[in-house]
Amino acid sequence: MVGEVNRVRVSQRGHLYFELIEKGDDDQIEGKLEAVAWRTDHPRIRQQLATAGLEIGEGQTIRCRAAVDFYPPFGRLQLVVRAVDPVFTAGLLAKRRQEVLESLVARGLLELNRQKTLSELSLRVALITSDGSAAYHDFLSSLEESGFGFQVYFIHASVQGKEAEKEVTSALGMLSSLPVDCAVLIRGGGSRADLAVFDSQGICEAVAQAPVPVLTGLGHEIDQAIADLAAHTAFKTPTKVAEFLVERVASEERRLVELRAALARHSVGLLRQGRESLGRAQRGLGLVRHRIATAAGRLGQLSEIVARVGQWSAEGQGRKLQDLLRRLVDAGPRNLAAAHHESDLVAERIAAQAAAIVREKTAVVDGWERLCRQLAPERTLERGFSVTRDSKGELLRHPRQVVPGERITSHLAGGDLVSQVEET
Amino acid sequence: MSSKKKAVEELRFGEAIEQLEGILSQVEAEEVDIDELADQLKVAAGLLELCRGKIRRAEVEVTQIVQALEEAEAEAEQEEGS
Amino acid sequence: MSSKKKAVEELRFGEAIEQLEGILSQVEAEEVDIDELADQLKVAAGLLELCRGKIRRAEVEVTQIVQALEEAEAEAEQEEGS
Amino acid sequence: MSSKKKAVEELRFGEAIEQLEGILSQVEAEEVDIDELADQLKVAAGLLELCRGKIRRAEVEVTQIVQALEEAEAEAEQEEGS
Amino acid sequence: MSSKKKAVEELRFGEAIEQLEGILSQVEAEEVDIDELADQLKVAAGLLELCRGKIRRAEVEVTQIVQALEEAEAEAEQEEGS
Amino acid sequence: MSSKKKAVEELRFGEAIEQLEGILSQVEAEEVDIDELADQLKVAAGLLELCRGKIRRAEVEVTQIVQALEEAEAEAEQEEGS
Amino acid sequence: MSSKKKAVEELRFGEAIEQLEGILSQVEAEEVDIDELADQLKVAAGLLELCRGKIRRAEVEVTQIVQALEEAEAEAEQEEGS
Repeated sequence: MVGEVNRVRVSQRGHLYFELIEKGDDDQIEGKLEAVAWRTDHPRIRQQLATAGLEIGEGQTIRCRAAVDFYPPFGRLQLVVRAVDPVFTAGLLAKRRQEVLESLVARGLLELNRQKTLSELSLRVALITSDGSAAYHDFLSSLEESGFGFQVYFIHASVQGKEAEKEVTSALGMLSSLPVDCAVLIRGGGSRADLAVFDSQGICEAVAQAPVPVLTGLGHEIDQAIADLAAHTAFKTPTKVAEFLVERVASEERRLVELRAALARHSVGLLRQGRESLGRAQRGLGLVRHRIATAAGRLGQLSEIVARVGQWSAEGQGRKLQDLLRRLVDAGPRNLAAAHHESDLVAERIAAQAAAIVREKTAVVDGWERLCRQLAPERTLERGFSVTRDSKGELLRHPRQVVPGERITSHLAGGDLVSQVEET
Repeated sequence: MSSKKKAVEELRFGEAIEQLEGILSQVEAEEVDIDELADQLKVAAGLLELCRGKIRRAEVEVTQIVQALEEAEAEAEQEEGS
Repeated sequence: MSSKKKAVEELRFGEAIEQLEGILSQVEAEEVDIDELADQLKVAAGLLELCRGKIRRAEVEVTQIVQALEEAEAEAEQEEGS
Repeated sequence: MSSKKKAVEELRFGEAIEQLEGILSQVEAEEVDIDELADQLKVAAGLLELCRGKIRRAEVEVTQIVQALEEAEAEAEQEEGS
Repeated sequence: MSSKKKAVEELRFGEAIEQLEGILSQVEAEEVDIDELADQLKVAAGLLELCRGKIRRAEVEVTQIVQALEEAEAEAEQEEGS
Repeated sequence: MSSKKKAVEELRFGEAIEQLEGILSQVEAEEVDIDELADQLKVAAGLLELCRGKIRRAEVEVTQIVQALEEAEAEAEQEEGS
Repeated sequence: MSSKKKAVEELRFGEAIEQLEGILSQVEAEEVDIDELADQLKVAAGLLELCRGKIRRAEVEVTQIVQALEEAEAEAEQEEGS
């Protein structure tokens, strides 16, 4: 037999009573059969399902082995379930889960809520869970411990059982009218079968389309429900959600502390820097004194130079003058001496030459005189020559000049000698 | 910082933090003149106070909205039951 | 230095420091004649006094604000601890 | 030296020093006639006196200002320290 | 030597020295006629006397100026030292 | 020798020496007849006398000038030394 | 020999010597008759006498002038030396 489980109840004696129904397209029940798992079978069936993480829950479709039993006191027919096939149900559930997931992905809903910005300071929280549940208490006490000013808008919703899907969906639908920063969907834990609710199309769509970020804490360790995937952030437990929110605020508070400290530090730093600038400026102004001292020093140097240079210049010119004077004193007399020398020399040479001329001319005249003396006829006569003249006194050069008997006179050195010509 | 300044009381926490960080970065970058330092710090102090107030205004305050839901449920059951 | 000089009293701290440093660098570079040295020094002294006053005032205010902030924080921590 | 000579009293310290050095370099290079030596030295002496006066005045003024500055600083430090 | 002779008294030191050297070089080269030697020497002596006088006057003046300078300096140092 | 003879008394020393040397060269070249020798010698003697006179006069003057110069120098040195 | 004979007394020393040379060269060439020889020699003797007289006079004068010159020189030297 295959059918959907409905109206599950456990009797005081431990029998499990439920209806096995078949629904039409519009969720209308078309067939219904009472079913029971006797006390003797119930724990085993439960355990078998539990191995697959399942349990007989409302809305669950199961395949079971059963006997039809007629119960005469009520006059009704009932199925006596001996065993339930866990594989069938698990597969069915997995198939449904897959369908929902694909539909969400196809419509782009899976990322929709994650894209919402979770305010840095999420103090206004919409809490969706079962009133008075452990989850409710754990969450609120965690927030309270923090001491932060959380404001929680609580919306009750069954998180298991047949009303769960409807109530949670409805609660999520109320978010748009609330002034909250985020919504928290939590569950205190429970069977894995109960978790299937959070795979339902209705809840998942509502989570995805919620106007604020939805944080989930569905109380399971291993699997994630599709609602977790569609949520902004998924946590394992309600306490974790609370801790997350508290930590966010705490981190903002720390940030504030840091900001304050940084502001104080840098302000003080700015002031210190300003002071340092001033100190530097002040010290720098001490330079002015140095400048003046330098200028005074330079002036002193210049003053010394003025003194030295003036005197030195006058002395230099004086020395130059002295030099000129010396040269003048030397040159004047030297000129005179030269003139003296020149005139003396001329005088001497003229005198000497004149004397020489006199001497030379005397010699010339002496020579001539000697020559004249040598040429004088007397000298010839002295050597034995004589000059003979005729009676008339004519100089005899030829014997024919005279006739014999003529008286001739010979002029000798010692005197005249008169002779008679005998023949010619 | 938003170009159009809001009154400090109107600021959201995030905006206030943003303004605070703006002031800090100016102070850090030494863009604030000594003359304005105290004024800027005063503004920062106001913003810090605002933020702190926002964080701890009260202890957890729970507003029940379940009633509306239950009423709606009861109605639905009645309808069902009828 | 701004081309249009403001009265010293109107100067902001940063401007005053800038003018001071301008004077200093001129004095250091020996661009200031001995004749003007004293005058420049007077201006510098005025600027120094102005800046000193500004810093003193800013210090008082900043110290107060910082103290108030620290007290507020300490208070908050005490509340938390209680 | 400027082409248009100013009266000695109008000279700035730097200009006076420049003229002094000009005179000295001429005298050192023996470019100054002995006739003008004394006159040039008189001018030089006048310039020296002028500069000395300027330095004296500057020293007095600067000392006063620097002293005032140091006192103000010491005061400020005392205030800070108290 | 200048083409247009000035009276000796009008000569500047440098010009006088120049004339002196001109005479001297002629005398040294024995280019001066004995007739003119004495006259030239007289002129030279006059120039020498002129120059000597100029130097003497310059020396006196320079000494006075230098003395005045040293006194002024000593005074300044004393003031500084006091 | 100048083409136009001056009276001996008008001759300058240099000209006289020149004439003397002319006579000397003639005498040395034995261009002078014994008849004129004495006359030439007389002329030479006159010229020499002229030159000697010039030298004597110059000597007196130069000596005086030199003496005056040396005295002035000694005086100057004494002044300097004193 | 000059074409127009001068009187012996008018002859200059050089001319007299010239005539002498003429006479002697004729005599030496033995172109002169013994009768003329004596005459010519007489002429020569006359010329010789003339020359000697000229020489004597010149000697006397030269000696006097030279003496006078030397005396003048010595005098000058003495003056100089004194």
